[in-house]
Amino acid sequence: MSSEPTPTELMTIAGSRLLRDGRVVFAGVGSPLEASVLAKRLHAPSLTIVLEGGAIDPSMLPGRLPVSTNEMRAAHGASMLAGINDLFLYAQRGCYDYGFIGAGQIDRFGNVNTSYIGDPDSPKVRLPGSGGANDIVSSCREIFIMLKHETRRFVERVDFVTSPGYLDGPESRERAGLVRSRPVAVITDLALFGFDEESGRLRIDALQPGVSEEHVRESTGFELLASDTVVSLPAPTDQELAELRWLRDGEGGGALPACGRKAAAV
Amino acid sequence: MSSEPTPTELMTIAGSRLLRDGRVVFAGVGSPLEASVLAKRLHAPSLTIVLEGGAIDPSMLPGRLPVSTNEMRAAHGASMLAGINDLFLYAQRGCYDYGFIGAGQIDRFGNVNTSYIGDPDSPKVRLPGSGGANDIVSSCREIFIMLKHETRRFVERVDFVTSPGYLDGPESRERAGLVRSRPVAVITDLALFGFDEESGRLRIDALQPGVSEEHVRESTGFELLASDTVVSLPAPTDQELAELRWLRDGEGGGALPACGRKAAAV
Amino acid sequence: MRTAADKQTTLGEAATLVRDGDTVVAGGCCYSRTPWALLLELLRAERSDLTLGRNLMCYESELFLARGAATKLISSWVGIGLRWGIPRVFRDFVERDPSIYEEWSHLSFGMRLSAASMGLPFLPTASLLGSDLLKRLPAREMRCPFTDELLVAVPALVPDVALIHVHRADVRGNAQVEGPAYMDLELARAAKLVIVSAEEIVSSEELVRHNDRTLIPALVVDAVVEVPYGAYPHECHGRYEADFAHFDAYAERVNEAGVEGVQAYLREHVDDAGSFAGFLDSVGASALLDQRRKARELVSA
Amino acid sequence: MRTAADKQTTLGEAATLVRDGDTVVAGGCCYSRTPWALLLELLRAERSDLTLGRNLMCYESELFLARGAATKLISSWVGIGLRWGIPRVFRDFVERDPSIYEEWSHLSFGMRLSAASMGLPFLPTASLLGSDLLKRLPAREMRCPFTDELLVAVPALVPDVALIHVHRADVRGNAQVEGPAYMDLELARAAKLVIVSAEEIVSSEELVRHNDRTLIPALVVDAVVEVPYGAYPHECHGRYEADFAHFDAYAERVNEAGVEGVQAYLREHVDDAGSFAGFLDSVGASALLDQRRKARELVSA
Repeated sequence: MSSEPTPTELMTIAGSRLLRDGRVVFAGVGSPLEASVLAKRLHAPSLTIVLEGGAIDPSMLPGRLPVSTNEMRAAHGASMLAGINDLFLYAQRGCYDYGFIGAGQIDRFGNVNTSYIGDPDSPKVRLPGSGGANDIVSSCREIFIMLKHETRRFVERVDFVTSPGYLDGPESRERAGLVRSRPVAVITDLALFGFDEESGRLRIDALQPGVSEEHVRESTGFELLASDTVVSLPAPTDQELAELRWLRDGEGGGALPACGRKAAAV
Repeated sequence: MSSEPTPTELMTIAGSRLLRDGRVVFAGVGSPLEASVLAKRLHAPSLTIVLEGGAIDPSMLPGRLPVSTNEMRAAHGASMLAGINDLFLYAQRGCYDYGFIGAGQIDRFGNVNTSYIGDPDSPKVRLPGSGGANDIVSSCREIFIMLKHETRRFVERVDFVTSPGYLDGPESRERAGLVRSRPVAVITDLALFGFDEESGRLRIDALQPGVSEEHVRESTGFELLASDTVVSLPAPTDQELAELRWLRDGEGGGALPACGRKAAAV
Repeated sequence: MRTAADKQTTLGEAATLVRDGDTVVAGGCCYSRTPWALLLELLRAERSDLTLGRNLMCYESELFLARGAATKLISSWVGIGLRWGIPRVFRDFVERDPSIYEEWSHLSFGMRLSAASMGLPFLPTASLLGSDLLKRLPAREMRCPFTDELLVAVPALVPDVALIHVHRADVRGNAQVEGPAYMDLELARAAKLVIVSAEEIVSSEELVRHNDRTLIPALVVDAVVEVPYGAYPHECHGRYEADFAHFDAYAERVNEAGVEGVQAYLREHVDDAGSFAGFLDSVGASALLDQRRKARELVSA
Repeated sequence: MRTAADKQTTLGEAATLVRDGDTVVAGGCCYSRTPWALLLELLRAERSDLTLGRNLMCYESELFLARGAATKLISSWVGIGLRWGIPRVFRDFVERDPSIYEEWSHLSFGMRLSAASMGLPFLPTASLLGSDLLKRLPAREMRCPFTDELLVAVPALVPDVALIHVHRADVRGNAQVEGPAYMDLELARAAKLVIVSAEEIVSSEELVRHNDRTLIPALVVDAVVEVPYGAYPHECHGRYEADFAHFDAYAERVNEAGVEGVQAYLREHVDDAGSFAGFLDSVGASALLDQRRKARELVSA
C-alpha cells in the first residue's frame, strides 16, 4: 500500500491520464514531464515525448529526471537530439499533438502569465518568463496546462498575457491568428477543467478525489463554469503512485516488472 | 617542358590567378573548381573552397576531381559537410568572397543564360538550368564567370536571364535589389574581362598570350569596351600546367614536392 | 500513425502509399543518395500523373517522363553531369511543352521546402531578384517590414510524398546518414507522407547509442524499407560510388535512340528485372563490390 | 581574417576582442555548454555597457548585472531551474527598471538569430501572436503574401560577439559538439565576431576524419581557445554534469544577501581566483572528476 498522494502527485497523475498512446507531447520540465513519462510507462508506450532542449523521445533514468530541459539527463536515451529552433519548428509544422506546460498565473480564458505580476512598466514581481511556453501554446495542437490551485494564481484577468489561452474568447483568439492550436485542459490538484466551446471560459469537468465543487470555486478568483455532469476523478492507483515515486526518486523499482535495461530507463 | 596549353587550360589558369589567398570561393564544378583547387595548391594555401553539394574546404584527390558537386569525391577531406540550404545561406549571409561559375550564354552586361535558347515559351534548346548559379550571383560578393569564347555564346542580349549580371546597367541591378554582390570578371580562353563601372558593360582588360584584340572582337557578338591599357596575360608556367594536369589526371605527381598525405590530397 | 512502433514494409507496399497525381519529391542530390529503388518501384507500379520534384535532378527525370509516370517536373537543374551533356529526352519533352517544367534556382527551391518544414507558408530569399526565372514562377517580390529591403518571397512546397534513402534507420523510422545531408531533413519535415529506404535497419538501441547522428526523427516518417544498395547506380556516401559506366550506357542509348533508348532502359531494368533485387542481380555482384571498393578508398584516403 | 590558418589564442586575448557596448550572445542553453570561462573572462576584464543575450539565461545574467558589465539583457527566460526559484537579483534589477530586459519567446528569439544566420533582415513565425509580449517588442504582425495568413515578423539579431563552448575544435576554428547543438550554429553564423572555447584542440586531420560531425565551420570563427572544463560549473554533454552543489551555494548566498551575495561570488571566483585555471583549482580536482564520472554514467547507462 502506498502512502497518501500529495497534491502535486494528484495533479501529475490526473495529467498523465489525459495523454493518449501514439501521440507526440511537447512537455515542460517538472510536473508536465513527470506526467508524460508516467503515461508512457503505464498506458501509452508509443507516446513520443519531446523536450525544449532538443531531445526527441528520451528515456529518463528514474531518480535522475532533468531539472532543466536542456541537460544531459533530458537527452538520455533519446532517438534524436535536434537543435532548439528545429525542435520548436516541428511544433510550428504541426508535428506535435500536445503541448503540456506549467503556469504561474492563469485567468478564466486560460491565458497564462509567467512574466510580470502587476503593471509591466512598474512590476511588483518579475517572473522567469516565457521560455518556450508562448511557442508551445501557439503551435502545438492541443494545449494542457498544469498548476497548483491557489486563489492568487487563478485570476479574473492575468496581468500580462505571456502565453495566450482564448484571450477574450474563441473569436479573439482566431482574430489574433492563433489557428494552429487550442487550449484543451487545465489540470490542478483540485480539479480538471475544460474550456466552454462558445465562450472559451474555464469549465469544471471533474474533481480530484474528495474535493468539492464549492472548494474549487472558493480557491478560484473568478466565476467558473461547470459541466452538466461534474464527475469525480478516480483516485490514483497504487501502481500510478509507485511508478511516479520511482521515477522521481529512483527507489523502489516501480510497480511494473523489471526487464533488463528497459526497466532502468523509461 | 610541358606541352602547349589547351584553350581550357589557358582559361583555367588565368582564372586561378585571380583568386587571392585567405578568401572563400564558392566554385562550380568543372573549370571553376579546377581553377580554385589550382590556386589553393599554388599561391593561395588558405583559400577556402565551398561546393554546392555541401562540402566546405575539401581536399580533392588528383585524378578524382568530382564530376558533380554533391558526390563523395567533392566531400573528400572537407572540414565540414553542410546541408545544401545551409551551404547557400552562408552565401546569403555574406560569408563568401567569390562566386565562380560557368555559363552557357553571356551578354554585354554579364547576364548569364543557362535556361533557354530562343523564346522560353517555344524554346529552340532547353539547357540544364540554373542549379545554384542564380543564387551564387545574387549573394557572393565578387562574381567570376568562366566560359569558352565563342561568338554564339557572347550575345548582345541573352535570350533569358537565368543569373543576372548588370541587367541593363548598374542602376537596373541596384533597382532589382541585387545589392549583395557584383560581377567582377569574365575569363575566357581568349581574354580576361572586367566591367565598366559606369555602364556595367564588358570590358577587355587583358588578352590571352598570342591573342589579338581584333580576334576577341571578331569572336564576340556585341561591341566590347576595352581598358585604356589592354595587357597580355603571362603564359601559363610549366608549374601551373603540370599541377593542373596532375589534378585532372592524377598522373605525374605535380610540380611541387610531395610531402606525405598532404601531397595526395590538395 | 507516425508514432507506430514498427513501420517496416516492402518496396511494393511502400509504392502503394503513393497515389496517382501526387507531388513526389526525392531526396539526395543528382546522383548522390537518390532513393533509386523507391523511384523504380513507382515506375514498376505504373503510377501516373505525378509531379516529380528534386533540387538537382538526374536521369530519373527522363525515366518518369518517358514512362508517362510524371507529367510535370520541379527542379533547379536537370542532367547527369557536365560529362554527359544536356539530357536529350528532357530537352525534347520541355521543348515540345515548356509548361511541364518549373525552374527554380537551387536555393529558392530549397527555401520552399524549408518554409514547409518550418510550418510557414513562405520564406524570403535574396535569390531570383532581377532574373527572368522570377517572371515565370509563383514567387513574388516583397519588402522587409523592418528595413524595406527588396527580397523574394517563395511559397512553401508541401510535397504529398517524400522518398529518402539513408544509411541506417530503425523500424520506427528514425534515420541516420553519413556524409552530406543535402536537403533531406527539410524534405522529410515538409512532406505529408515520408517513405524512407535504408541500407540497413538497425535496432533502436543501436541507433540511440549515436542519437546525435539522427537526422530524421520517427515522428515525421510513415514507412521504412530495408534496401541494401538502394541508391544504386547512384552513390551512397562511404558505401558505394556512382556507377559512371552505367550512366555512360544509359547516355549512349539515349543519344542513339532518344526516348526509345529510355524505353529500352525501362524495359530492361524495371520490367524485365521484375524487382529491385532483380535489377541488382542483372548489375552483378562484382560491379556492386567494385563500386563499394572505390567508395572505401575515398573514405580512407 | 576568418580563413587564417591558426586562430588559437588565450582567454585573456580573446576578451580583448570584445568592446564595451557590444551585444554579446552566449551559446549553449541555460546551464548546458555555457561558455563560462569566456564569460568570466569578460567580467575579469571589466567590460561594461554590454547587452547580454541568450535563449535561456542562467545566473550569468546576475553576474553581469551585478558587476555592471551588462546594462541590458535579451532572453526568453532567466533562472537556474525550478529547484532554485525565481532569480532574486535579476528580479530586483528588472523590477527597478523593466526597460533593461527585453523578453522574447524561446522560438522568436531563435528566429531572430536564424534570420541573421540566413542573411535575412527578418523571418516570420507563428509565435507571439495575440500575446502581450508582442506589444512590447520590436516585432510586428505581417501577412503571408500568398495565403494572407497572419504571422509575426521578427527582426534579425546580429550580435557583435558570439561566445560558444564546444567539445573539439581545430586551430582554424572548425568546431564539433556532442549531444544537442542548442542554437549554437545559428548563433555562430549570425554574429559579427565568433569566439570559440573548446574542451580540446585537435589536429585538422583528426577533425576531418569526422567531417560530418562539424557543426561550425572555420569560415565564421575568429578566435579559438582551449579550455578544458570551460563550461564548468555548467555541464558539457558527455564530459561533466552541472554542479548543482555549486548552484545551491550560489543561490544560498543570493537568498541571504541579494546583490551582495553576487558580489561575494564574483570576488571569490572572478577576482581572487585570478584566472579560470585558478577558479578550477578552487573548485578542486575531486569535484571536477566527480562531475565527470556522473556524466559518463549518463552516457553509458
